[in-house]
Amino acid sequence: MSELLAVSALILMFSLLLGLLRVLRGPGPGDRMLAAQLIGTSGVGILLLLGVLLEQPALIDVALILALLAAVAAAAFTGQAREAKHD
Amino acid sequence: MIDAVSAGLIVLGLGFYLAGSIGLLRLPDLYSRLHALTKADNLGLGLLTAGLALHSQELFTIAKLLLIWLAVLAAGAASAHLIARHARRQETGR
Amino acid sequence: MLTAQWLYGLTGCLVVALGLRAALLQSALLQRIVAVNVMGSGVFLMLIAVAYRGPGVAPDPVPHALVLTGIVVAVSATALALALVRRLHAEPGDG
Amino acid sequence: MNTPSLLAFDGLLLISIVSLAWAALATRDARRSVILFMAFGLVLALAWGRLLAPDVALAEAAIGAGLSGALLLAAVGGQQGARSGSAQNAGHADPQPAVRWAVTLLCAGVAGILGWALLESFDSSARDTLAQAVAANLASSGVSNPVTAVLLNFRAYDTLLELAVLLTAVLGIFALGQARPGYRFAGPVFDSLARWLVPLLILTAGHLLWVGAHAPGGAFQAGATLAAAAVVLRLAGHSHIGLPAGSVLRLVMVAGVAVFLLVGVTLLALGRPFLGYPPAWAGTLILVIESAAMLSIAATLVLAFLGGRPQALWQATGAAESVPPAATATPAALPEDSSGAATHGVCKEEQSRC
Repeated sequence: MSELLAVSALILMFSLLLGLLRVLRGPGPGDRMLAAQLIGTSGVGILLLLGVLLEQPALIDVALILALLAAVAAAAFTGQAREAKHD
Repeated sequence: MIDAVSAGLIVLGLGFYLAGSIGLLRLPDLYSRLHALTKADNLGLGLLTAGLALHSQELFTIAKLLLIWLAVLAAGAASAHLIARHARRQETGR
Repeated sequence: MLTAQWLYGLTGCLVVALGLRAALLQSALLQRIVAVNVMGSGVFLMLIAVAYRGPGVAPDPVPHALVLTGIVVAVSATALALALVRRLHAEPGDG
Repeated sequence: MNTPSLLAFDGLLLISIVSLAWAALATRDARRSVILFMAFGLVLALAWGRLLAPDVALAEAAIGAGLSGALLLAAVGGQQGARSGSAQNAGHADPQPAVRWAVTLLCAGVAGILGWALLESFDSSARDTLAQAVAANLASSGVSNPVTAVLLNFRAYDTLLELAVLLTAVLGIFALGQARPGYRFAGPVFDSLARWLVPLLILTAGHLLWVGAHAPGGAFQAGATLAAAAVVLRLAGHSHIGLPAGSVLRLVMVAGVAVFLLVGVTLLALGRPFLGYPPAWAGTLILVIESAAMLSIAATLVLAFLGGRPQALWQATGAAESVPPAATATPAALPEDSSGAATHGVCKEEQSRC
């Protein structure tokens, strides 16, 4: 089972890296933000897997906080863009 | 038996994750990429948490796993909406 | 012996160097603040790597406590720096 | 456990850390740099989890995802709003190639020295002394989470002074001017999300504070999570974000330092060393100090996010001097109630913007 978890974490990390490519490539800020969102979801999955694999149940709490705050970045991003336009 | 089901769920979840990432890379524009993220990714996490929940003995942990999935689901929907609206406003110059 | 600790530790050194370089070379103030933050994260990475004792072994809690306080101090220092930048740009007659 | 797949995982994680750091620092576009920095913070949280530092991962998640990203993005928005900023920056010429090379060499040298020191420390026999000292005295510290024991007991001086540093930073921010104007209503979708996120975040903060004694968590993580709840409210466009007004806010700001000092001085008066808790009382005292510290940390982080003196602090004190007491009672009573006051705040904000 632990081997499956380790390989799963590796695959999710690979998926995160693919998202990273989109963050680096863009082209627009919206694309970057979207990819950052995907990185967040992959990160939540990785933390859950690591929590079981490394016997660190507290990592579930870390994943929970990341999940609860996952929309903050997008809201801050679109909020500030409109604020800037308003000025 | 439970191990096999849980492993199956996790592997299936990983498939959706990968599909989402590849979609994010390959699809041509922002709006279609939104699709890739919100559909596949959330299903991926859902299957993953289901697979891990089968292993957990504690009810509190299972509840937290469920909450994580719901929170990501809601956040994914909300931020996809915000990003799409932002992009449309930029295009139409409003 | 433990591959992970020196892999992460040396990456920390590299991140410190990247941050330091950008902090010295960037002219935009906001990017300099980001650079200092990246540098700090590199130091944190080094400290956590020093604390690591391998899988299944309890790590050293003292560097963890240091990094924990460091993260909170870094964010408040960042906020102060950003407020200074904002004030600088808001000064009348500056263009 | 040290399987090849875990090693490959480490490799990919480290590649993403370095490439994000590089990309965040190489770009000239401030917003791009900030988004990349936020992703960098998230990947770091994974590294903390991987290196068995869940306490640090909790703080990084709450601060990286909730506070510093929103803080930096707001600063980018402000800068792009006031075009003068970028014009001023453009005035500085880029450093000469020779200077760039010299700086790069210098930084490579610094990295080399750091790496050498690090590798030396891995071999050092003194490396485990502190960890052993903590483990030997953990039983008498009043808590079983070693990180909390270090923060609130063995090195309580550090934490006390750190709270003072936070307070000083916020006072410095206050000295620089008024808070940024509020965000506009983020739309019904995010607002309804915020309505159930905020109670959950407050619950999570309470949970983290409580479990901090025996599991990863504590005042810093709880305070940062509480502050993130306020950031969510602010982003949703609410003007009341849970900060009390006037003198209550001042009290909350100093509560951490004050309770800490009070405990220390009381112990001193009872003939014990400063902050040297009696083992039987240590657990309770730590919880009391942590509760006060959590409130102070949350308040200072939120105030730091606002980037200046909040209106609440001003209005309430100004009103107390000039307006009859009946009028001052309302603003002080309102902010505690999150749902009712929040809707009220949205309407007010919308009107003033229109």
